[in-house]
Amino acid sequence: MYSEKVMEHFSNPHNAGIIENADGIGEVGNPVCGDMMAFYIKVKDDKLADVKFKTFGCVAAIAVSNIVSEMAKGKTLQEAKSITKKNVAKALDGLPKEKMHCSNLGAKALAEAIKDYEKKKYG
Amino acid sequence: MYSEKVMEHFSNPHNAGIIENADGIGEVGNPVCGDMMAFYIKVKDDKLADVKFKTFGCVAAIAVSNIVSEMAKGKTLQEAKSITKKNVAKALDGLPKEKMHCSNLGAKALAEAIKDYEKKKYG
Amino acid sequence: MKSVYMDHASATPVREQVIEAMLPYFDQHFGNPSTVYDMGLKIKQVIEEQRAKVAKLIGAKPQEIIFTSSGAESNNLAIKGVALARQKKGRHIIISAIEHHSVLNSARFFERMDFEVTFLPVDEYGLVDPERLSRAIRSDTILVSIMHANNEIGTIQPISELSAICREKDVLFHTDAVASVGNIPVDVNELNVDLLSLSGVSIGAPKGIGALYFRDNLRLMPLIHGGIQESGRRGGTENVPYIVGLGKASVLAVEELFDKMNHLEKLRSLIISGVRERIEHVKLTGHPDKRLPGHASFCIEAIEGEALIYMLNQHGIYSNTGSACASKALKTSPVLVAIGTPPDLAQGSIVFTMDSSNKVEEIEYVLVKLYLAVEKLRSLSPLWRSKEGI
Amino acid sequence: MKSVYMDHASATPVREQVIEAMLPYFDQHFGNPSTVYDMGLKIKQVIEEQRAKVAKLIGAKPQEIIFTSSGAESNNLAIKGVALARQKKGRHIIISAIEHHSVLNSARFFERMDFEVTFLPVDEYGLVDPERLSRAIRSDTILVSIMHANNEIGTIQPISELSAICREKDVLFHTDAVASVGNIPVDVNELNVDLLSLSGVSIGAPKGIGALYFRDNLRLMPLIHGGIQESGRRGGTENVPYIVGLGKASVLAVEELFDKMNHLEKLRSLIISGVRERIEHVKLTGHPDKRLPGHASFCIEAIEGEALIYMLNQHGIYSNTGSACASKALKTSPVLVAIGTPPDLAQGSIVFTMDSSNKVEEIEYVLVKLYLAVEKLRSLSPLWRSKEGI
Ligand SMILES: Cc1ncc(COP(=O)(O)O)c(C=O)c1O
Ligand SMILES: Cc1ncc(COP(=O)(O)O)c(C=O)c1O
Repeated sequence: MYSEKVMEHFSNPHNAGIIENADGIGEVGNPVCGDMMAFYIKVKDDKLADVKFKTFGCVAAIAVSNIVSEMAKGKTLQEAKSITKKNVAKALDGLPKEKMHCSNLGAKALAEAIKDYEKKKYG
Repeated sequence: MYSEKVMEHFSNPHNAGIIENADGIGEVGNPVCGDMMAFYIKVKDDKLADVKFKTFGCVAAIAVSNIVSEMAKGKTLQEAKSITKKNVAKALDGLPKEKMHCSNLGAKALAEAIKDYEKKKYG
Repeated sequence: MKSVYMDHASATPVREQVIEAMLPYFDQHFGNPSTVYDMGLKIKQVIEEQRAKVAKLIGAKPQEIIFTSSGAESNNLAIKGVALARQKKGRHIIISAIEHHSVLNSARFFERMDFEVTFLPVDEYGLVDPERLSRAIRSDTILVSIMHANNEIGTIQPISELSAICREKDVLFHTDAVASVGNIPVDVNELNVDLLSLSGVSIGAPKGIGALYFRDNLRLMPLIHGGIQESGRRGGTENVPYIVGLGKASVLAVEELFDKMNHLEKLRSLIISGVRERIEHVKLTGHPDKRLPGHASFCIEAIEGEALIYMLNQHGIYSNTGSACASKALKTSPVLVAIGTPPDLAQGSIVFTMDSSNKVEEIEYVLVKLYLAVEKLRSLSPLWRSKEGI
Repeated sequence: MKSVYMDHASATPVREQVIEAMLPYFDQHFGNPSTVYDMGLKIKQVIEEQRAKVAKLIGAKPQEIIFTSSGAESNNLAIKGVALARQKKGRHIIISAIEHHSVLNSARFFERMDFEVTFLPVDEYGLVDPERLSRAIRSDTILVSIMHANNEIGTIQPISELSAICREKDVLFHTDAVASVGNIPVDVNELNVDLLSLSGVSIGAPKGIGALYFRDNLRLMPLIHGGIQESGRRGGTENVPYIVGLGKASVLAVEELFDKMNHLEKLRSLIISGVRERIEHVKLTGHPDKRLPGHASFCIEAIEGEALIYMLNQHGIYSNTGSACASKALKTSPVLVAIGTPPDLAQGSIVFTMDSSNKVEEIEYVLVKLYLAVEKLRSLSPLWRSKEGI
């Protein structure tokens, strides 16, 4: 069902964790719906210096969280905003149809964290 | 399905044949119904000196014909008349339920032949 | 004792390569294909591979194949699944008079559910007349089911001609191809059918596995409701070993078809000409040319089929009959009735069905034993006496 | 890598003795049991012997057993066969809220055919309340179907108590015993049921064979119409090898039942107490005592079941889950919903089902790996963070 890439990210989600005093936090989903993701970002020079996450969910949700954090790290905020459901799934060598919403969730959680950061900064 | 006894009588129906100038002939069944038997008898001193048959029909019909002829041979006419569907089936170590009508047919053909003889004799 | 099996329409031995293919799925790769862990996923994958193989056998797409537990189930699913899904459109079904029990009794079932069923007569060879089919179709006709080849008389119907009529009138067409698949070319697009049944029984896979082809996206009410197996179209844990067996048998059937046909046509003509030469008062049942390559069926006058079968069986020969006496209900085969066989002649029915494993020498053996058996039974028969004019 | 299979409710490996028993029926005794020659008759005889073995497994008479292609087919035949045969008497059916899909969706099918279906709720342990059943029965109720043991939570229903209520009110009672047969004593007379489904899947016979018990002479509309097979109650050439397999597995199940139960109860208590001791915030699902001997099911807080299964699978452990994420439709198991499990807790569902082949050492291994997997997933979980009060 899952690609090797998915299994790799699921088995070693090295960006999992939280960032104390994060510059932005984005939380999406809720446990009642089955998946929940929280993204934490550290911003430096308009770039994502660090990205971490906590995820409650299936294999896909965890793999998506990790690859989104990888894809985002080092990118400018603007660049990071262009991470979409589609390129997340592609980076994982595909996801089962019924799991596509997970990749959406990951992109959304990151976007929320950026939004949180921007809101704090620009009010 | 069939007992060994049935198969024996089917494989070696030694009384099959016709009796030229038979004293009585009984024919029952018809090919449209699936079975047809003709019994020929020779009577001597009120006893069945010889019994032969021709049968168009299944394994059971042929085996029944042969055993009926065996059972009848040497018997008095009166004794022969008491040959029934049940004791024919019993003599064959049983018959499948749906084949019981065959044993009836055998007893009936014999009875018809005796009747034919008696009619000729007593008018 | 020599053993010559000539009843392949009733059952075929499972082929060695098929058994070998199935074995690992009993106790090694035994998982449930609906599970999400490695073993389940691998087995799910295996099932999809088999689906592609069965699809290829009949020129279909993999997603157009449902695995079932038998040809009978495929036929039931086709008739009932379509009738229930389309009952709002109409409640009229047409089948031929010589369909397999599983089609016939499925149709009868709907008669009791306020459907109307037309039973199309056939000619003396067992052929359905396209003209007649055309006239039988009404505005409320939803389904026509006519078998590809008949297992009792071997006749092959002009399916593409019949299905074209239905296609034009927007009526679905199902064909029971259990007897034809593996014996002649069967291609759902050439036949132009919407549904097609096949079974493992006739292609060296086990009894207890079948498949239904249904044209992409056709709506079908499940016969066996359950979970998500077979895309929700058939419940029950998948019979993985037999699915693998059917897949393997399908591949072999494709590879071997033309050699097999050549071989069987030779055997068939040997047996038909042999019987004609050696035995008088015999009728070939079914069509002389439009018939299955390995199928030779006769009615032999003045004798009865069950007795004949037993006598041949004593010489190791396995054959079949449509005689009334050989059926539990003591009824003549409806197929023989439908082609107009008189009841006394129908009693003398005998059917030989062959496959690749049968040999020329076997046919000679069968002809000799058949001749002797017929002679013996005729010597017992009061009907033969009259034929001979004694 | 070590492999510990703990998902026997999904599939069991076919037992060696069962495979051996089946093998000769693929290519040696391969005939069609409906044929009248020696081979066919012998095979017919073999089928009847197996029928007696399966009957004995559940205390029935041989003529009360129909062979089917699966537990799902047995369930469909029971529900549809009775509903169609009795529809003149009434059009109301009662089933529990935790039935297998094959029962549930058969009942739903009749809802669309103008039947009414009552779905009986269950308590937090999954038990049906006899009082409630009694109140649900109406004058037009024709059938009640309540499963013997549930495959997802292991709960065993008080069937004889429930069936007594139905008997009194002249309503037929069916039980799906697929999960219980071979794991606990199952006797149709003690259970006092009219129909009972079982499957090869759960007793070391292959997937693709099942049986339905129906009380002597009960009227039943066939699900698969066909010829005279199974006394006219199920068409299709008999799956002889699997019937032989089911017969063999039945004999073994009878012989081994009490040893198996003892062994499984030990394993079950090891796993349940082990999980309770080592993992906090865990709920046992199903009944604490009235449960299948080899069945241990839990909901683990703050993690998701599919992820857990994959993580265990990486250590060779096979288990199941009712989590929404593990289902194609992304729906939480209806059983977990019916026993009132909150959706977030239901996500953490994990099910271990064992059989005789499982060993004490395996349980220890599973407990260690489970602990580590839960720890890891919780370390990733934003919900656990809050539980820990960080
Ligand atoms: C309780 C229950 N009923 C019915 C079935 C269906 O049995 P089968 O898979 O043989 O169709 C299962 C399957 O595992 C089951 O657990
Ligand atoms: C023409 C035809 N249709 C259907 C079937 C039923 O197939 P199965 O025995 O697999 O149910 C048969 C069986 O031999 C058949 O000959």
